[in-house]
Amino acid sequence: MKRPPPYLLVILAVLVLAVAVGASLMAAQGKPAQPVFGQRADHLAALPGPTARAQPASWFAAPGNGEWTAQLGDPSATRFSPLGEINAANVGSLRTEFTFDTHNKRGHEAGPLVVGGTMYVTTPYPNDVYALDLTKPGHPIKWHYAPKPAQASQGVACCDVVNRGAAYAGGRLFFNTLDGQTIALDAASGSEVWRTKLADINKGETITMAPLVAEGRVLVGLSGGEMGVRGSLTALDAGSGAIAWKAYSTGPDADVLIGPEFKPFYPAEQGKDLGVHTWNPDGWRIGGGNPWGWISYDPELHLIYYGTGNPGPWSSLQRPGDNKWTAGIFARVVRTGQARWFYQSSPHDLFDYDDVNESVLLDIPWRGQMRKVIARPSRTGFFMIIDRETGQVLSAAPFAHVNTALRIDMRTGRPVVNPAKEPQSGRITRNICPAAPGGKDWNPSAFSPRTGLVYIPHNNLCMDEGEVQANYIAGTPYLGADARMYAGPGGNRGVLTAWDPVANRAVWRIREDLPVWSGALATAGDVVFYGTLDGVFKAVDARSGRLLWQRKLSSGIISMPMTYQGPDGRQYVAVFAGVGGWSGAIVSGGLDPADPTSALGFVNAVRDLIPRTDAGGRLYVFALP
Amino acid sequence: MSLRFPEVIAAMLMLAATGCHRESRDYRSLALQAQDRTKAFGGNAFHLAQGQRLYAWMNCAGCHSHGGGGMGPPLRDDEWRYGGSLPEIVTTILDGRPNGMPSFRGKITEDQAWQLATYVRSLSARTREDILSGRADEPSNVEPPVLDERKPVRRVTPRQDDASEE
Amino acid sequence: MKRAALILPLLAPGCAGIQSANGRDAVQGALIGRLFDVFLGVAVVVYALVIVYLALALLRGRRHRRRESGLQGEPAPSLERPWRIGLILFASATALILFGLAIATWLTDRALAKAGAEAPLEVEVIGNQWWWEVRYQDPVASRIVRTANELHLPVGQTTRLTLKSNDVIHSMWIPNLSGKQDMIPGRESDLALHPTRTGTFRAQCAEFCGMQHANMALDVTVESPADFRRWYEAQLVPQPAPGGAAAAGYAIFQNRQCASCHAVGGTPASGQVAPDLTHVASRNTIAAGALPMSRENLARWVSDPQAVKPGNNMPKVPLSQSELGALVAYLETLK
Amino acid sequence: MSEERPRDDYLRDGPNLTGAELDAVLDETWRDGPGLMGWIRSVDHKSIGKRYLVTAIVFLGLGGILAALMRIQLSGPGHHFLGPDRYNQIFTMHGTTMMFLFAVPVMDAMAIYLVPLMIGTRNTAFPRLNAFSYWMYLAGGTLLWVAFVLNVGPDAGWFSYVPLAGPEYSPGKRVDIWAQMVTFTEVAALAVAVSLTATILKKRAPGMTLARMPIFVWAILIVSLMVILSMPSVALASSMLLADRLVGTQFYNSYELGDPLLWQHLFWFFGHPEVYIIFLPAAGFVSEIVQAYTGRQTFGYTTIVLALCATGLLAFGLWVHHMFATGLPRLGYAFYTAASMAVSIPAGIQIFCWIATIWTGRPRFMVPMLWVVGFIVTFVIGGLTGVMLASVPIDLQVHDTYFVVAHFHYVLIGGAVFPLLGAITYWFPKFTGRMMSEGLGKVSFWLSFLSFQGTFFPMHIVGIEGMPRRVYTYPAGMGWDTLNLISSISAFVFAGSVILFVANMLLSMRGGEQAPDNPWGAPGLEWKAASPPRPYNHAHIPIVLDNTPLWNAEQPVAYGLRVEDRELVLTTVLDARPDLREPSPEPTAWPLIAALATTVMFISSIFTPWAVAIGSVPIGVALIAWFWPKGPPHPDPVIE
Repeated sequence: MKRPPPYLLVILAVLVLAVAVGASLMAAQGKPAQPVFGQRADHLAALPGPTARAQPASWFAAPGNGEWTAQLGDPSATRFSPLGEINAANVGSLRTEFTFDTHNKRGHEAGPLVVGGTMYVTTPYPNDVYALDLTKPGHPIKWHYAPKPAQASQGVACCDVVNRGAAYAGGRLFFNTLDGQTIALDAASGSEVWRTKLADINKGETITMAPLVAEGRVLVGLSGGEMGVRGSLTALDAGSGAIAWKAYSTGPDADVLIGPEFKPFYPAEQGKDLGVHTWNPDGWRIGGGNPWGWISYDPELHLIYYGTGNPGPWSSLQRPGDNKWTAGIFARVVRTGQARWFYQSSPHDLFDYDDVNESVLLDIPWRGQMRKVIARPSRTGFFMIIDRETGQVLSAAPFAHVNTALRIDMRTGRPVVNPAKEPQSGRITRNICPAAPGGKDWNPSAFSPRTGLVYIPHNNLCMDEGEVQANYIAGTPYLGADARMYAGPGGNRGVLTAWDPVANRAVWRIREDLPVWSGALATAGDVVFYGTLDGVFKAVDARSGRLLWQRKLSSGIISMPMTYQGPDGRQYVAVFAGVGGWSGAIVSGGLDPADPTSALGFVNAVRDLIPRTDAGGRLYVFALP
Repeated sequence: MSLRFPEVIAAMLMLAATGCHRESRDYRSLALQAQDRTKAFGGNAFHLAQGQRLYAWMNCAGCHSHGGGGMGPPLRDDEWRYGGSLPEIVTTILDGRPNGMPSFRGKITEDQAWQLATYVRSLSARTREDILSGRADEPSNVEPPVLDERKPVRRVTPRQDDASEE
Repeated sequence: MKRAALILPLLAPGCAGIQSANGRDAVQGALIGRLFDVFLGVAVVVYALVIVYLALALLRGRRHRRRESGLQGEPAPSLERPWRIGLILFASATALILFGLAIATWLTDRALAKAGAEAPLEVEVIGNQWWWEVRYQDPVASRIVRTANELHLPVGQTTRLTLKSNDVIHSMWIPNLSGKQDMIPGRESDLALHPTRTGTFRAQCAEFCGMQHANMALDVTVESPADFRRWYEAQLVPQPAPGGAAAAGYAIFQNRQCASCHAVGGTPASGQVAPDLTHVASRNTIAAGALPMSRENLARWVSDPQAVKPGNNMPKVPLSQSELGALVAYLETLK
Repeated sequence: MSEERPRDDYLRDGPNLTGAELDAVLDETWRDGPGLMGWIRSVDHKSIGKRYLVTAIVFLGLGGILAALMRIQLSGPGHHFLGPDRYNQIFTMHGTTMMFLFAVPVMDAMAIYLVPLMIGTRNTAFPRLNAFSYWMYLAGGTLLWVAFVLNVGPDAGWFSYVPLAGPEYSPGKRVDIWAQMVTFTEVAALAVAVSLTATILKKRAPGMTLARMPIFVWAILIVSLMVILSMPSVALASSMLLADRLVGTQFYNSYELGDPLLWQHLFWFFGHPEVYIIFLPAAGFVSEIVQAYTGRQTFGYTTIVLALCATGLLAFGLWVHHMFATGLPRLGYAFYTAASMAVSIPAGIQIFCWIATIWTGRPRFMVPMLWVVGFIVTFVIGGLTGVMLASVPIDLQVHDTYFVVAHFHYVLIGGAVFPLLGAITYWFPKFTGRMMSEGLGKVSFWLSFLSFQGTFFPMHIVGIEGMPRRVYTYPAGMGWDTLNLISSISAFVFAGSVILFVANMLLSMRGGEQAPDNPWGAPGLEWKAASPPRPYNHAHIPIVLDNTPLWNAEQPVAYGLRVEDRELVLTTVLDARPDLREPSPEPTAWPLIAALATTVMFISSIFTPWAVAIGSVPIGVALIAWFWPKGPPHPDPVIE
C-alpha cells in the first residue's frame, strides 16, 4: 500500500485542530462575570421638600402603644411604625433576640401580630395559630389553635398553600383557613368564638388573604382566579360571624351590589349589568375577579377600597369584552357593601394582572390643592394615584419596566395596549414586560410620612406567553396559557424603589438579584426593612437607601416584617423566614427547573434559587443589644 | 451472501409484531380488553398521542405544567409518591389522592385514564423511545432567549418529607 | 344564472346539488362561476381547434404516406417557411388568449374584493379535528353566539368569516357560495360571503385533516334577515336545568363525562374542547354532518360514536339503556 | 520531460482491428461479471437502466392495485370496504408510490439506458454513482412498502402537510418513514441527474454539437439540471420535518413562531419542478417517436429545444399555485397566475411542432404513434384545465377537489405515461432484440385511451359538484354516486389495459419476432448499435455530421480507443471536439455496500438521533473504499 495520499493527512490535522478549538471554547464558557446587585442604591431624583411631600390621611393614627394589630399596620395601609428607638445610627448593632420554628415547609407570607404583651403567629396550611407570651422569659406558647382545614384544599391553591395572616380587633383574632373558613378566636384564651364556611373547594374556591376588620365587619375575599371561580367579597358580622353582605366581582348589578349610590368616574364603567354584558355568554359564571389581596378603609368616608383579581381564563381570546368588574378597584360603603365607584386598571386583562395590591390612603398636593387619594403600585407596572372620593385617575407613571401598555389615557383612564404584545391565537408573544406577577405582586409597600416616599418592593421580570385553548372542569385549573418568565432588562430580577407619589417618579432604587417578594416596613427611625427571596433581611436608610444592616436567615423571606414595643419597653423587629408562594414554589414545591413553564412560568425566572435557600418556616425577632 | 431464509422471515415477523402494535390506531380502545394493559397502552403511539391531548384538555397542565409541577408535584423526576406503574397512575387519576389530586372518576372514561397515564409515564421517559413524539404543537418548554443568562446550579433535590403529611 | 349549463353538455345538466360549485348562490359564487364559464368556453374552442389541426395532420400525413410525397430526412428550410410563420402565429395567439384570460381573472379578483369590502356581520369559525366551532361576533360581548357545525347567514348581506384553526390545517369551503380558504394554526384568513338565494347548503372541509376529514361537514342555512334575527335571538337564550322527564338526563349530562368537554348555556357544564350543545337539537345534523338529526341517530351517536365516525375524539361513555334514553330525552329538549 | 512520445504498444481499435475480432476483445473488456456477483457489481448503464425500468414498473403495478382498492371504496356512497385509517394509508401510498417510486425513476431508467446509446458512447459518466442511485432507490421503495405492509404506512397525504404530519397529530413512525423515503429517492434522483449531466455534456460522440443532439437528450439534460436545483428543497424540508418529529425542533411549530406554510413553500418549490421532471422526458419521447415514424426530422428543432428550456426555467417560478387557498397576499398570487399561464405556452408550441411534423411528414401509424396521438388528445385537455387552475378565483373553487385529481391524472398519465408506453414499445426492440406485437399493442392502446377518459373525465364533473379530495367515503344523494361508479368501473378496465401492455412486453420478450438493429429506420445513433446492444454499445465511436446521423449515406467512425481497458473519448461541451481519453470505472460492489450503509443509517436515525453519528462511520468507510485511487489498470510504461 503506497503511503496514504496527502489529503488524508490534511483531514486528520484539521480534525485535531477543531477538537482543540472546541475544548478551549468550552472551558472559557464558565460563569459569566456576575454584576453584584443589592449592595448600593441608584439615586434618580431629589427627596421631595417638606411642602411638596405626600401626607398620610388627615385622620391617620400610627399603631399606638407599640402594638401591631393588622398586617398593613393601620387601615390606611402605610406599614409605618412610630417607634424610633432603632434608627439609622444604631441599626448596625441589631441582634437576634429569639426565634420560633413552625415546622412547616410551605411559604410563610404572614407577619406576626403583637397586642398587649402577646404575639400571635399564623402559619400556611394547615393554618395553625400560636400565641406567645412575651412577658415571660423564653416567651412560652400561651395557647395553640389548629383549625384542621380539609387536606384536599391543597389541590386547588394556585400559588402554594399560603396564608397572609390574621387581624386583631376587639379582643378577637380573625383569620382564614385554606379550605375557605373564616374563624374568630378569643385573643386571650385561643378558644374559637365562631367559624363561618365561605368557600366550596370542589369548585376550586380557597381563601389565602388576611381579613380586614372595620365598623364591626370582617371583610374576606375568596381566591381561585386560576380555577375559574367567580370572585366575591363577603362581610361577616364581627360579633356573630353571620354574613352581613356579599358582593360578587362579576354578574348582574344586584350580585355586585351596584345600586343608585354607584357613581363611577369613567363612562366605560357606567351602564346596566356590565358584569354580564362585558362577558361572552355565561363567561361571567366562571370569570374570576377574586379579591384575594389587600383592603384599605377610610373611617371618614366609611369606604373600603379593594382590588379584584384577574379574569378567568388567562386565555384572553376566549373571553371577549372588557370582563367587568375584574382587574380593577372597588370603593364600597363598609356597612352596606354598596359600591361607590370602580376603576378598571386592566380592561380585558391580557396577562393576569390581578389588581389586588394594597391601596395606601394619602393626601397629596395636586395642582395646588390637597386631594384625598389612594396610591397604588399596581400589577400593570404603573404607580396609580386615584382620587378616593370620585375614582378619578390623577396620575399614572411606570415604576417598573413596562412594554405591554404604552401609557394610561388620562381622559378615559384606560391603558393604551401595545399592539405588538396583543396575544394572537396559536402564536407565542415574546418579551412581555412586566410578566404575569406584574410590576409588583401582593407584597405590600410602606409609606413614611417623614420622607413622603412610598418604598415599593417589586419585580423586574418579563415573559414569553402563548395562549392555548382553555377547558373548564370544576375544581381544576382554567388557564389556557403557557408562560416562561425571565429577568427583565438589566438582568436584576427585583428592585426596592423609593417613590415620590407627588412628583410620581422614583427617588432612589436598590436593584436586587432575585425578585423581591417580601413586604416593606418603614419606621420613625428613618429605617426601611425588607427581605430577599434567598433569605437576606436588610435595613436601609429611608432617605438615601444606603444599606445599614443585613442578616442571612434560614430560608427565603416572602413575609411582611413588623415592629413592636415589648413589655420591657425595647423596640423589636420581627420577620418570618419560609420561602414559598408563587416565586418560591420551586423550592417549597420541589419543582423541576427542566420544565420552564412550571408554576405558571415562574420556575424559569428563579432556576438558581434551589441551591441558595431551603424551605422551612422560622420567625426571627431582632432588637438592639 | 444470501441470508438464510428463515432468519429473514423471523426478523420480519418480529418487526411486524412491534411495528403494527405500536402503530395501530386503537380508537375503539380494545387495549382495555388486553390482559396486559400496561403493554397494550404503554406500547401504542396512538394512545400516547391521545394522552398528550387529554393532558391539555383535562387541565392537567394547570397543576403539573409540562412535567415540572406547580400546584401539583413534578412528573418528570420519576419519583412517585403513590406508585409509578401504569395501573397505579390510573388509580391516582381516577380516584384522586388526599393532598389535593382531584378524582376524575366521573370526568373521563377508563380508557382515557389509561391514555393519560401512558403520557404521564412518558414524561419521566419510562416508556419506549419509539412511541414518543418530539414535541407538541404548543409553546415549547425550550430555554427561551433570556435577556440576561441565569443558569441552574444543581438538579432539584428529592422533595423533603412534607410536614403536613400527617 | 346557470349559463354554464348551456355551453357544457358534459357537465351535470344544470341542477346543482346542495354542495356544488355550480350552485352560484352568492355574489362571489356567481362571479367565480362566470369566470369559469369564460375559461371553459375558451378552453373548448381552443381544444376543438387543436383536434381539428391534429385530424387534418393525420389525414394529410396518411395521404403523403400513400403517395410517398411527404418531406424526407432534414427538409430544406425554404419548405418549412409557411410552418415557421404558422408557429409564430400560434405562439402569439396562445399568448394573447392567455393575456385575455389573465385580464378576466384580474377583473374578477377586483369585483370579489369590492364585494367583500364591508361586512355588517362578522363570524369567527375555528377548525378542530373534525368539527367546526362557530362564533358570531357582536360589539356587546354577551350577545356573542357560540354554536357548532352550523352557519346561518342573512340573504342579501355580506358576512365576513374569520378563519382560524386549533390543531391542523382545515379549509372552509361552501361551494354554492364562494371559493375555499385554508384555516392554518397561527394564522387568520378571511372569507366574504354575500348570498343571493335562501336555502340550505352543505360545506365540507377541503384540506386533508386526518382520520375523519371525510365527515367534517357544516350545515349552511341562508335565510331572510328577519328569520336570521329570530334564529340569532333564539341562540342567545340559555337552557337552564329542565324539570320533569328530562331532569334525569340533565343530571347524567352534568355529573358524567359529558360536562368535561361540552358546554350547555345556563348550566354549570362549560367544557370548551367539544361542540357547544346549548341548541344542539335545533341543528340539521349530528357530529359535523355524520348523521341527520333525529332521536334514533342521537341515541346511535351517543351510545357508540366510534361506530358512526371511527377515530373521532368522543369517547364511548358507558351508559345503560335507561341512562341513554334519559340523556337523549334531555338532549332533545335543547332546541 | 522528453518530447519523445511514450511507447504505445496497446491494442487499439482501428482499421486493422475491427469486426468480429474487435467485438470479442471489447466484449471481454466491457462485459459484466458472471452470475449474481457480476449482476451486483455491474456498472453497465444498460443493466442498471433495465433494473430501474423493471423496478419502476413493479411499483407502477403496486400503485395501481392501491388505486383499484380506492376506486372500490369510492364506487358508492358510505361503503365500508376500507376503514378511514386504512384508506388514508392507501391514498398516501398511491400518491407517494406513483410520484416518487414510479414516475421519476422510470424516466431515469429510460434516460440511463438510452442516453449513452443516443450520444454514441459506451457508458455514462460516474457509472458507479448510477449503481449507487439504483440501490438507494430500491432501498427507499422497499422501506416504504415494508412499512406499509406492517401498518406503518404514511397516512398524511403524498405531500404530508404540517401540522397534521407534525409530531403531535401523526403519532408513531408513519410520517418518519415517509420523510426518510423522500430522502432516499431524492439522493437517488440527484445521483442520476449528476451522472447524466456529466455524460451529456462531456461524452457526446465527436461532431455531435449541442445543435445536433437528439431532442430526448436535450430533455434529459434540462430535467437533470431541474432535479439538481429542486431536490435539495425537499431534502431540507423532510429533514426539518424529521428533526421536528424526533428531536423537538420548532421549524413548523406556529406557537414558537415557526410556520406551517414554510413546509408548503419548501415542498412545492420541489413539487412543481417534480411534475415537469416527469413531463419533459415524455416530451422528449414524443419528439423521437414522431421523428422516427414520419420519416423527417422534427419540425422546429431549435424551437422545441428552447421550449424545453423555457418549461424548465418557468417550472421554478410557479409553485405557489398549489397554495392559492392559504390566504397569502393577492398581489403575490397575481405573479404566480401569470407564471402558471405562461408555462402552457412552451407546451403548446411543442404540440404545434409535433402536429406540423406529422402534417408534413409521411407518418406510419404504428402503436407508438397511436400513443403519441392519444397523448396529444389527452394532454391538451390536462393543459387547458391547468390554465383554469392558474386563475386564483377558479382555483379557490376547484382546489383540493376531484377536478384537480382529474387535471393531474390527465397531465401525468396522459402527459407522461402515454408517451412512456409509446416509448417502451418504440425502443423495446433495442432493449430486448424482439418486436412487441402490433395487434396486442393496438388493443391495449385503445383500451387504455378509452378507459382513461371514462375513469378521469367524470372526476372533472364530480369535482365541480363539490366532492373534495382524499375522502374515504361520501354521503349519498350529493349527485356524485353515478359518476363515481363510472370512474370505478372504467378504472378497472384501465388497469386491465395496463396489465395487457405488460403482458405484451413479457410475451414479446421471448416470443416476439427477432428485431434488426434499426427496425423503424430511425435516425438516432442508438439504432446503430445492435439489438440488444453489445456491452460496449458501439464497436467504434461514431462521428456525427448532422441531426439525423443514420439517415446519411456515410457514417464515419473514430478509431484509436484502447480495447483491453475500459476507455472512452471525452469531447468538449459545445461543439464536441474530441478532447481526452478517459478510463471508465470498473465494476465494483462498493456502491451497493455504501447504499446498504446509508440505508442502515437512514432507517435507524428514525429511531435514535445517535444513529446519524454512528451510522456515518460505515458510510465513510464504504465511500473511501469506493473512491480509493487504484491507478490505471495497465499503467502507462514509465519512460526510462
